[in-house]
Amino acid sequence: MPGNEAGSAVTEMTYRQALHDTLRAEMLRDESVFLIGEEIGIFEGSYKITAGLLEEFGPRRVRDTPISEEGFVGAAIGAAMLGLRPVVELMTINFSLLAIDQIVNHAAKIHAMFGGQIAVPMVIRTPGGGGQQLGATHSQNIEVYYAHIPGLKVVAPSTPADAKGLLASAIRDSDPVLLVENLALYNTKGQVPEGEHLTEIGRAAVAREGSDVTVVAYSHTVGIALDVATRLQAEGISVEVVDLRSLRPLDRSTVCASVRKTTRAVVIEDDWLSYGVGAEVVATIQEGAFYSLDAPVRRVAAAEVPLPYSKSLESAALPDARDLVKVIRETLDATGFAASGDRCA
Amino acid sequence: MPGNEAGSAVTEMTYRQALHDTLRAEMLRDESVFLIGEEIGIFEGSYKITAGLLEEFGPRRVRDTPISEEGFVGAAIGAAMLGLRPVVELMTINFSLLAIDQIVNHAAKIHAMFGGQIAVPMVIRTPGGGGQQLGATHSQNIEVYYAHIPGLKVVAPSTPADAKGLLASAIRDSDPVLLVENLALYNTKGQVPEGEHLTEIGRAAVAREGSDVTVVAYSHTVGIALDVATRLQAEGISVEVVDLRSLRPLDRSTVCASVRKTTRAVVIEDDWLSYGVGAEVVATIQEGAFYSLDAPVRRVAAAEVPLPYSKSLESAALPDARDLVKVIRETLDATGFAASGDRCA
Amino acid sequence: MPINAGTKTSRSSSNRAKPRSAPVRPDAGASEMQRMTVESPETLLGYYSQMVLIRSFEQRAAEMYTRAKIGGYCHLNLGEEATVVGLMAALEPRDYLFTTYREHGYALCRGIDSGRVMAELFGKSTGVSGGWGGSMHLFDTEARLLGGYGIVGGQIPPATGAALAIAYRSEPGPDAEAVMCLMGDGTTNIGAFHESLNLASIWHLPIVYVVINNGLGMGTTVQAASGEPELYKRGCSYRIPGVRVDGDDVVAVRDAAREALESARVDRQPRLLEAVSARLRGHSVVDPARYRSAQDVERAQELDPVANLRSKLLGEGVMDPTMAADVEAEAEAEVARAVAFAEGSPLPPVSELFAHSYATPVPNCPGNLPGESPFGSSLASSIAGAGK
Amino acid sequence: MPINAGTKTSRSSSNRAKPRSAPVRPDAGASEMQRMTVESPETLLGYYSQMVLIRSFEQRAAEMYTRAKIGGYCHLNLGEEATVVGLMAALEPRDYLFTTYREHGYALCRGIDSGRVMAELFGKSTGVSGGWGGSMHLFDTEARLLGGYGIVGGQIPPATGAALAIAYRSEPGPDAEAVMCLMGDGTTNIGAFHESLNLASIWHLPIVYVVINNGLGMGTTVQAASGEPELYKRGCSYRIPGVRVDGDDVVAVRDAAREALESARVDRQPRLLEAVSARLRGHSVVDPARYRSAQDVERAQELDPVANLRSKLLGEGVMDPTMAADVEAEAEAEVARAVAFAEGSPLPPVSELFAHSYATPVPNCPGNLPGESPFGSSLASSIAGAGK
Ligand SMILES: Cc1ncc(C[n+]2csc(CCOP(=O)(O)OP(=O)(O)O)c2C)c(N)n1
Ligand SMILES: Cc1ncc(C[n+]2csc(CCOP(=O)(O)OP(=O)(O)O)c2C)c(N)n1
Ligand SMILES: [Mg+2]
Ligand SMILES: [Mg+2]
Repeated sequence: MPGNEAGSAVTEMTYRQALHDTLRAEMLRDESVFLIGEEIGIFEGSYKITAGLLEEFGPRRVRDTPISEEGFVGAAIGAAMLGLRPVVELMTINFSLLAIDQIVNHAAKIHAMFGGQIAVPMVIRTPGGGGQQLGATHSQNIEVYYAHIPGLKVVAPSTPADAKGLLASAIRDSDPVLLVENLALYNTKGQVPEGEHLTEIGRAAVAREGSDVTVVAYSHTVGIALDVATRLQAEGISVEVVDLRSLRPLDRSTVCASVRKTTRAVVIEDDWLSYGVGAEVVATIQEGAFYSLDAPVRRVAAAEVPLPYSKSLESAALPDARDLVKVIRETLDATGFAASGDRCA
Repeated sequence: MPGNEAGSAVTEMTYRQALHDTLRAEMLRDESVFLIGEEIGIFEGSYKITAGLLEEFGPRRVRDTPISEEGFVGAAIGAAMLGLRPVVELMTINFSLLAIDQIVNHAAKIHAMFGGQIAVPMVIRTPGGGGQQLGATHSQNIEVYYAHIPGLKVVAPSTPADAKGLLASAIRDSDPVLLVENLALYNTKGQVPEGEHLTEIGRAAVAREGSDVTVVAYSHTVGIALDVATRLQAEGISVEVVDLRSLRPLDRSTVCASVRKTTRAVVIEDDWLSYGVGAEVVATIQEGAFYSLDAPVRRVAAAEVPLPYSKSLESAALPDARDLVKVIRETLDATGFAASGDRCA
Repeated sequence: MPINAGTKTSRSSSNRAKPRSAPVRPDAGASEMQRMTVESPETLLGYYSQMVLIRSFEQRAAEMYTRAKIGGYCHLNLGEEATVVGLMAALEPRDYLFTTYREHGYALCRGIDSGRVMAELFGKSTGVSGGWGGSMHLFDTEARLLGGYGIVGGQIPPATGAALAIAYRSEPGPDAEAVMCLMGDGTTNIGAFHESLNLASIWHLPIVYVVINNGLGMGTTVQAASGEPELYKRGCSYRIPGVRVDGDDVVAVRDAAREALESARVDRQPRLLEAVSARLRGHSVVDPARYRSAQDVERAQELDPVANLRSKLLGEGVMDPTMAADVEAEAEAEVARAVAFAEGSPLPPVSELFAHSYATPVPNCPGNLPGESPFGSSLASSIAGAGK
Repeated sequence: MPINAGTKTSRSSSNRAKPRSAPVRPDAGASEMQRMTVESPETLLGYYSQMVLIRSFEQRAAEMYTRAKIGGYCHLNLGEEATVVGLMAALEPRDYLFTTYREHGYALCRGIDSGRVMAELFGKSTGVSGGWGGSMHLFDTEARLLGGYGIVGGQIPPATGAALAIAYRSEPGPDAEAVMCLMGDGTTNIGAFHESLNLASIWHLPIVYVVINNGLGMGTTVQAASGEPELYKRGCSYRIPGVRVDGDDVVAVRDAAREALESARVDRQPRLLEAVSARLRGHSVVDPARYRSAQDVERAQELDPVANLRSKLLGEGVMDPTMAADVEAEAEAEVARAVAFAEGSPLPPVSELFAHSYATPVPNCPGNLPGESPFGSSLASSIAGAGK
């Protein structure tokens, strides 16, 4: 099981609780760790990840900010340059666009651009995700923007255990790390190792073994993939699920090793299809497992529209288990090497 | 030939001149077209695209702005909502990150999010490109950020003729269009049709026909691809070059039709490899031409580092003709369907 | 521009650090009574009715949210009714309004049918934005309500650009168009505020920026968030004159807004107007607002503009108890009709998913449902290129 | 905080629209002479020597750029030497400096060897940033020069965060550390300026924001770009006190900067300091600045701080012509050595391309050269995970 070290005691808790407890533990461990963001203190966090921490650690360690994403993300960069370890909360990943110049042109560049003289040990935690009827500007999954940038590390835990392990690793890492959370995951539960638990950044996990087809997923879509795998098991279809966990660096080996075994793959993500995370995964598979592939790698992703508010349209636009099942079936049905099979008009 | 309509008179001119003349012609044609951006008036444009236009049209039509990318890009959105047709110049695409919330969360969303009640007819012109020793923050090619967003259109002309045709189409289009220019292209020359010349947004062009391998490129890398095609012709290797021209919508059919013919493909871009434009092109080809492919589709792209200033490192980091030749040869050498050929460790 | 006298070689600006305190409202007192009496009873009753309608609408919206008829976020104007009505009384039909996600009341006062507003909250196709926007994104071209916006500060640059378009196309004067751009107190701390006010200043744009100071941005007080908590002064960095008005005084708000709009129209002098009011509930329907002190909540309740105007109008004989009951009953009835309309309206059909993809259709964007290939889709192919 | 008396129900801020005019410098005159005479001759000579060194360095940099030894963009401090030296005289070694792409002079005054600065401009591995940064990105941990930055305004939030780190870790007092954050006049119009000054104000950070007002941002005048062109007043929106100083008066600049730093250190009161000077040349080496009037250029030349200080020191007998010649010769010699050092230094080897990818190595980032597969590269595999 990913993120569960053999022999260590585990506790069941929510993804939210795992994040909260890890923040607290890291703050206790290291005085240079502090939290900064909008409404994380008095309001206890928009999604209550930081509940109780202001009371315990005081305003020096838990710093509420005005609505100034560029300002406070940039301030975290400067604080990190002087050796502190800020953990920024961006209320949702949508608002990261207000701070993206600081993230991409500063946090990601400072180490290399100045010849390796200084490190920027900071973490940005932020949830993405649609399906909550928050409308077009509040439902995006734009982690691909950050995954594209050399100098950043981007992780996206799908389980409470990885939430703990990746957050702890991110805080101890000396590079800027974006930790992508997901609104739909906060209340999900899982077994979390007690005590010290670090998940290495840069390694995917085989979340479930299987032999007929590989489903590559990350964050919220891992749960969909696992559900579908269980469902299809009953029909005798064996699905292997790869949880990317880290988008940058991307663990190409684990992905390709799985596909070389299963010979077929489907990628599922919550983001739009074109130029999404899935595109890189497909490009990776086709290069790294080309000669093993028995069918084109298909992508299951959101419809390419600004996400509508109305439930009827929103549901239609977002990928779900049904879509994944359909595409897995189509992938398994794809046979032969007939050029006529090409879908291109 | 792309962008050259049969029978019409042509003139040789630079890419810069084509942009300049088109801006001028569109301003003469339509009173609602105006220019807005930093240093486009008195300074005549950082790259002199707008030279002389302030003098001719006055400050109402050629509006210099303070250094406030978010402010003036957003102002262009509002002006477009009231029916004007602003053409924004962003000095370089790097600075678009300061305005990306306005572009992605506003320009791209307003039409759909408000139920189709209003259009946002605006153009953002901006050059990308490395290789000028401008360092890590001034050398990026991040058009993939915009290509990812439903609601936007993204075009990237590689020739003076397409610079004219796509800019004119963009200005007359009622959606927000990002027109990506390139520092290295401004002085390149080509035949440009005189008079009215519109290049349809959303269509790729076969810039050169060939039969052995397809090279997919756009903007600056089209020139590299064409050079390489000429060079390899001498060795009897026939290279087809597809110029994407439009990144959103992406003309998947033209790309796949070419690859189904040649059975092999290489994608070249100036941007970083992971999660770049090339990833989507590869994903597209492997889905749309899977059964025709005789070798994995390879990508030639920039090394994944913040681009160093020093010439020695900068040159090493950026893709060039030599890299493309090498990868084309490797692609042509790839034979058989042996699983052992998979590169995955 | 005179420079303050400074030291030998330096000149200092006068803004020395001073302690920050809670927003002080301009003293109304006697003058308010005076103003009230010069207004016709019809006018006052009209304002009151609108305020009551907003109150009813918002209370019912909260209820519908709890009953899961409304999804996503839902921010109410409870406590801000006098500000809403006062501002909208000053705004002419020819003017344009850009506002925030807390905008139900504004939509109603711009004359949009309450049924269409409620239907939007319900995500129905009869909603003002066709169900695409929801509570945060009301829009109506005819009413020149150019959007509620959910990104804090995101509306300010486009609003400024709308004013630029007006200046581009028309001459200043008393009949000119103008733009009103609303924002909350917390929003004055974001970069877009700064950049936009500067542009409006140097370009002489016909726009009035209105800060609705309800004392809080979510759980953060103005004093905690803003280096200059006297927000109407924040035009200082652009030479934009600022005025603070009691946001619970509907006539004062209207007059201050009219004066500011006049300046924008006639002199192309942008203005900053701060209306001080109080939020009666949490930031959004789901926020229990536990971070607020009992005292703070009590104070907000005391300032309740609807209750206070009611007493005043009764006290002054502008309204008698029967009329008051009628106003309330009528508002209740209208909101009930709005809910019924929303309930009875259809959800947008899935076939509409790609209907608003582009205003100008182009090739190669067929649109794909999640389980479909980008190379073509059954749904998409039937509507490809349909645009709008 | 007192509120201005206003109309009946409203209160107005005092910043009415006023005409904008070119920046007026604080009147120096007699007081400057006075200050000059209380300074020791050594001090004045020291400042002058530094100014001459910057002048020589920049002129040679321009020449080297023309000879294609330097690439990319190259922005010079010509005309700003008194500001550079004055500010750096006030900044203590324990303080941190964040600045812009126009920063060669600051690096020299922070005590960084001129050879290492020139080598960086040449893109050599002996450069201050190892050749990775170039002219716009000088950095030296030891000198606490925490970067030249090329994105306009990009340095302001990190500088503010550095001040936050100081406040996080240490108590205020005369020996405390502080941050100085430099920016140009045009930069005060960007959102990051607003957000950062607000944070510094509410968090009481030890930082001095310095606006180098050279009258132009590229081709745009301060008057054209800024709603409030008296830039030192732009702290008003955050209650940050502002001061304007004659940027051509090295001692005045130093004193004003010291005073501001003192306030930041001891009172944790952030400050805004505006130094008014003039750009002698184009925006960067390649800009012929045709947009400038002859009169404007002439005025800049008249204000040339190096020439003027030279005359003054000669006139007052602080320096005689031989000494002046020595100073110039020494600067020339130093810059010649710097050029020779840069010329003689090696370019960074291609093997270094992935050396600074991450400070903490992680698996699966081998690094690929453009013609190599992401699955592994000869170069990368030899240095994978080497980190720093
Ligand atoms: C850029 C951005 N940051 C954060 C948020 C989350 N958010 C929504 S409303 C709000 C508070 C706004 O406060 P204020 O401006 O006072 O308006 P009010 O809600 O009081 O009307 C915040 C922080 C957002 N929507 N956009
Ligand atoms: C965000 C951003 N926008 C635009 C530019 C291009 N640019 C570089 S310097 C400059 C002018 C800056 O003027 P000012 O702040 O007065 O500084 P100065 O160059 O006069 O020292 C501009 C517009 C940039 N580097 N970054
Ligand atoms: Mg508020
Ligand atoms: Mg300047």
